[in-house]
Amino acid sequence: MTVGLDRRCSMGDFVAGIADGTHLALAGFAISRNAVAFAHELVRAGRRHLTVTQVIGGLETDLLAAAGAVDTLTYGGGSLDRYGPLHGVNQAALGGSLTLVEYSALALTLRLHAGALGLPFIATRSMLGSDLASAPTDRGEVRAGENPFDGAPCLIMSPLRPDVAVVHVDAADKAGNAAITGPTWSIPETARAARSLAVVAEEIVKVGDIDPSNVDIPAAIVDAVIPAPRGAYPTAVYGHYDYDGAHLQMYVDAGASGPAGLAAYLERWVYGTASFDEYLLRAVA
Amino acid sequence: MTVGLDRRCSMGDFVAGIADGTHLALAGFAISRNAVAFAHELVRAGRRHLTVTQVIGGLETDLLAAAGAVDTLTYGGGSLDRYGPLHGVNQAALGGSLTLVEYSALALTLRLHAGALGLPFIATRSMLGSDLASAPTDRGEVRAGENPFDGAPCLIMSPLRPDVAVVHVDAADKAGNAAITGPTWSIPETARAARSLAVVAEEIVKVGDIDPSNVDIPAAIVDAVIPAPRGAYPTAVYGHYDYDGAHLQMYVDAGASGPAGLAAYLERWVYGTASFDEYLLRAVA
Amino acid sequence: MTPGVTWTRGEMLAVAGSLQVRDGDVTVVGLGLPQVCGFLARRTHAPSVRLLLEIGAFEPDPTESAMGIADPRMWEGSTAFGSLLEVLGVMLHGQRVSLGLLGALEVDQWGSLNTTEIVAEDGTRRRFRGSGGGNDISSSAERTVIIMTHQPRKFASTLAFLTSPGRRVDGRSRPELGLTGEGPTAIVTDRAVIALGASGATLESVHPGEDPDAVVAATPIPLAVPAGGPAETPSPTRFQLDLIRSRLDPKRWYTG
Amino acid sequence: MTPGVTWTRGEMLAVAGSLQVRDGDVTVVGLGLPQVCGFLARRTHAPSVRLLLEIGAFEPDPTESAMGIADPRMWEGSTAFGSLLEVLGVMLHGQRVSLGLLGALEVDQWGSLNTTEIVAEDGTRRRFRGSGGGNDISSSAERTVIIMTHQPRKFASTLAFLTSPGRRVDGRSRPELGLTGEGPTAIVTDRAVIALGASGATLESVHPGEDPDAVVAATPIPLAVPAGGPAETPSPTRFQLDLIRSRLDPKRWYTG
Repeated sequence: MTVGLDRRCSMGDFVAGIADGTHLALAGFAISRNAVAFAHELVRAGRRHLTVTQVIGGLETDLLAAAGAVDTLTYGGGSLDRYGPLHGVNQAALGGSLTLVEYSALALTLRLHAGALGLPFIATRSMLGSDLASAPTDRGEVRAGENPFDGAPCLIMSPLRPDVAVVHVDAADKAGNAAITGPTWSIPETARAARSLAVVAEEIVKVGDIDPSNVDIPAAIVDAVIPAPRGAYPTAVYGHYDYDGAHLQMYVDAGASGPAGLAAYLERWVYGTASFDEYLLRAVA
Repeated sequence: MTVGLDRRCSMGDFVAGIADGTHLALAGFAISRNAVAFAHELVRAGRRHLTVTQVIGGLETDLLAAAGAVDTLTYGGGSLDRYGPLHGVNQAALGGSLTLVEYSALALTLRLHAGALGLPFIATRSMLGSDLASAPTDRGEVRAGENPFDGAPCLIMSPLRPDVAVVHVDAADKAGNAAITGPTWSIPETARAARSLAVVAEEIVKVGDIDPSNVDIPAAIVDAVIPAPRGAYPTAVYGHYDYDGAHLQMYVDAGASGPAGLAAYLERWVYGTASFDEYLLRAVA
Repeated sequence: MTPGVTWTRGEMLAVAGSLQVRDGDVTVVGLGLPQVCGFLARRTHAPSVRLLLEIGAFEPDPTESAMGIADPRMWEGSTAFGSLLEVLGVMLHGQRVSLGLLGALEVDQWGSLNTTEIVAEDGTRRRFRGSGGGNDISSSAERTVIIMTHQPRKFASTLAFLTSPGRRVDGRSRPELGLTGEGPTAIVTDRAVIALGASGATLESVHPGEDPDAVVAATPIPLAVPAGGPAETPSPTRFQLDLIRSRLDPKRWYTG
Repeated sequence: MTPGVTWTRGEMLAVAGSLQVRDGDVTVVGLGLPQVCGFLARRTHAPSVRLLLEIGAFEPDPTESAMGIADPRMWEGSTAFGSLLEVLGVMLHGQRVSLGLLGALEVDQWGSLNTTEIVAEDGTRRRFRGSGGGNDISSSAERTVIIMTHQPRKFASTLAFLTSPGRRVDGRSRPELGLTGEGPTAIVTDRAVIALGASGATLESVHPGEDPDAVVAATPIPLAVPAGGPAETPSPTRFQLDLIRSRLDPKRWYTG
């Protein structure tokens, strides 16, 4: 057994290393596995001008958008499921402070996959004929093309390699080998596409405790291992804890009342707490 | 729990459904996880004119080539590791009865991956500048291209969708949900690329016995579940049994003496046995 | 109608939608009514349908109402977990999905869908969840069925945003656009079943108690009516209603 | 040379090859001597090197001699198992591999390799294992090092088959070919270390006891010799030799 490098890092130290303007990739999905502890810390640190890429947006992205930290969001859609829409994202987009670049979920996942695999580009039939193809084409990320083997139309997309990805895992060892149970949606591709990867772990386990056949993210691509028990709260982590529906509803209700409502939420629950642990104590109590 | 369809099938019935000329995808790797029971049954059934695609060739492919069953082999290389080369493949290729189309291991895996994902085509930098690019280019499977986003040269490859893939798994339920432990090399892409997939399983388990997070091949892509304990013998199945080095060496030595040596091996161990069980009894005794 | 059996509009929609599912279909379902339709079909006439969720859950069989496809309740009973690339890539883009069941904010006469944003008459834009896997399903499933409540504002000749392509877009057919599959074959609402074909939309059946002329008036897209008038959609059975009420939508979020 | 310490040519090759590995390298290793070089480096001067096997094993630490990378003995101690697409795709083609350690049948002066087939003078062809991941490693690793025994027939100005591209092919540079990385930086044999650079091959060092002129005569490719003559490769230490003998190649298959 090779022990490997120790990549452990506190959330505070990790966020201190993220500059304004960073291109972040996030991997929560609506009300599950959002990197909420990370989003809180970024907001408290006052990061601005972020570019965020996320296949399906959720609470983490909405918090960042509500705080005015995001200049550009590339996503395949998003919501807080039946609790409501991403008011922070939608208000920033409609207000013009956030540029929203929409894809289909598969098309964006394929761009990340191409980035992960170092492919020069990747082709798809998704988005053909739809209005979704327009903005990415205008931005030069997507081009109309054709299959050289049969002449059929397709879209040719550039690979996407965000600067930093942050994904929430069940368990990780100090070297970074990490495991996820349940559906993994776009987590594997998001983690592998980024130039730098942080895994936020419910639990840090000893090297060797994760069966190598169950490792979903190998240490070789991990740059930071951040312990954060309950770090996805109030979203759910399969096998660990459920979402907190009352808290999510309070957040959506705040957003429904407009930017002032979200600002009040952030003041109380993010800026008004010194740490995520304090937030947890207040929110769960 | 949805019980799903029952896809169980005997090896004999499965092979009876494979016609001469079928494009088979195999997923063994040198001396590990070869579908040897399947190869024996195909040879005994006298199948001819097969096209075989395999990322790294091993015993299963060599048996088929030695029996004269393969017209075209597309592979990324192969051997029986230190036991020796694929004499059956090499002799048939040098003798002109088998067309060998060589790729790099990654390039061929990417073609299978493109087939699995329904991509119109896939691009790579592998094989650029090498002699490997020539044969696939002549065959129209690969084209010189360039990245439309930066003008860099690349190769554009067509997706590969073999007719039938046969892969050896640790365990499967009757619906086809299957698990593999250890390295998985090109098994995931090979299984998903084929239009029809058979999993050959060391063990058939009850639906629900495989943790859904550990399912490597979901039932939704499986057409046949073939029980075959020790069906990869004399190659190894990680966690189940080791390769039989003496038997492999005997096979390689037979091949080293030329086509007659391989014919004698097949006569004794394949044509001369009524079933794989009989072979196992004789070989392991 | 069976004497003494009554149902809600949502129940009628769920039952009519479920009848679009064929036994053996490999189906990606969206959240809400599409999911209820899929589960109902599996427990009635289509026991071997495969239901997949884009999040990476194969053949779930939930016992509780879920708040969305990201709610772990929704994944209960799954036989395999995988990734979005596995479901929308290998299964769907790889041409292994025969049916997509989709909801919509707006639909046009060719079954193209808007799930992205609505523009009010005063120009105010209201944003919704976007595509998710919806565009992918519309682009690559062998056929799709649209499940929605019947409100005139949801039928539009020009969508505010075309999220997911139907049978034709701007006069171009799916093969011309590069899309595979037949595209949408039906819009099932809580009032009627509208068949979509190569020549457009036809009022195939109206639900029991609905007046065909009223349905046509409430459907502001070009809509053919068969010479003899539309058929009547089969009524829900007690068995279907019991399933919906006791098992598939016990909190009545979708069918109440 | 430490008095009383002796070693085989294979051991010298393993030690000289290991010295090409830098601490922190992310390395894909081929079977045999390349693997011994990688493991030796990790246990000596490069403790944080990451070793990867194309079959899908991350950081193995085997305790028994393995018959190949498909031998489960070779995967022992791995911290993660994955797929070929993960190692050759995400890690290598994704530009995360800094070093490839490769063997060869034939090499040219630019470090291009043949692992596919040899053609004898009478035209007889003899086939070998082909590329496997070798071409991929040569195409995408930041740098590669070639590990081979020193026989004149293995050095060729024109390869019988160019399996894996080196620093130039047919006069074209790697960027012109579309390849990333520097390409091969050294050929390490059991007699010498040959540096490969932008202008070709240079005899960097000969192993203790070797005559530089004899090495040059046994190396039929254009080979520069530094003005002051080549250096002498550092001798193996007792620690290195003990590791090889007791742990890394106990059956002496590669270094015996």
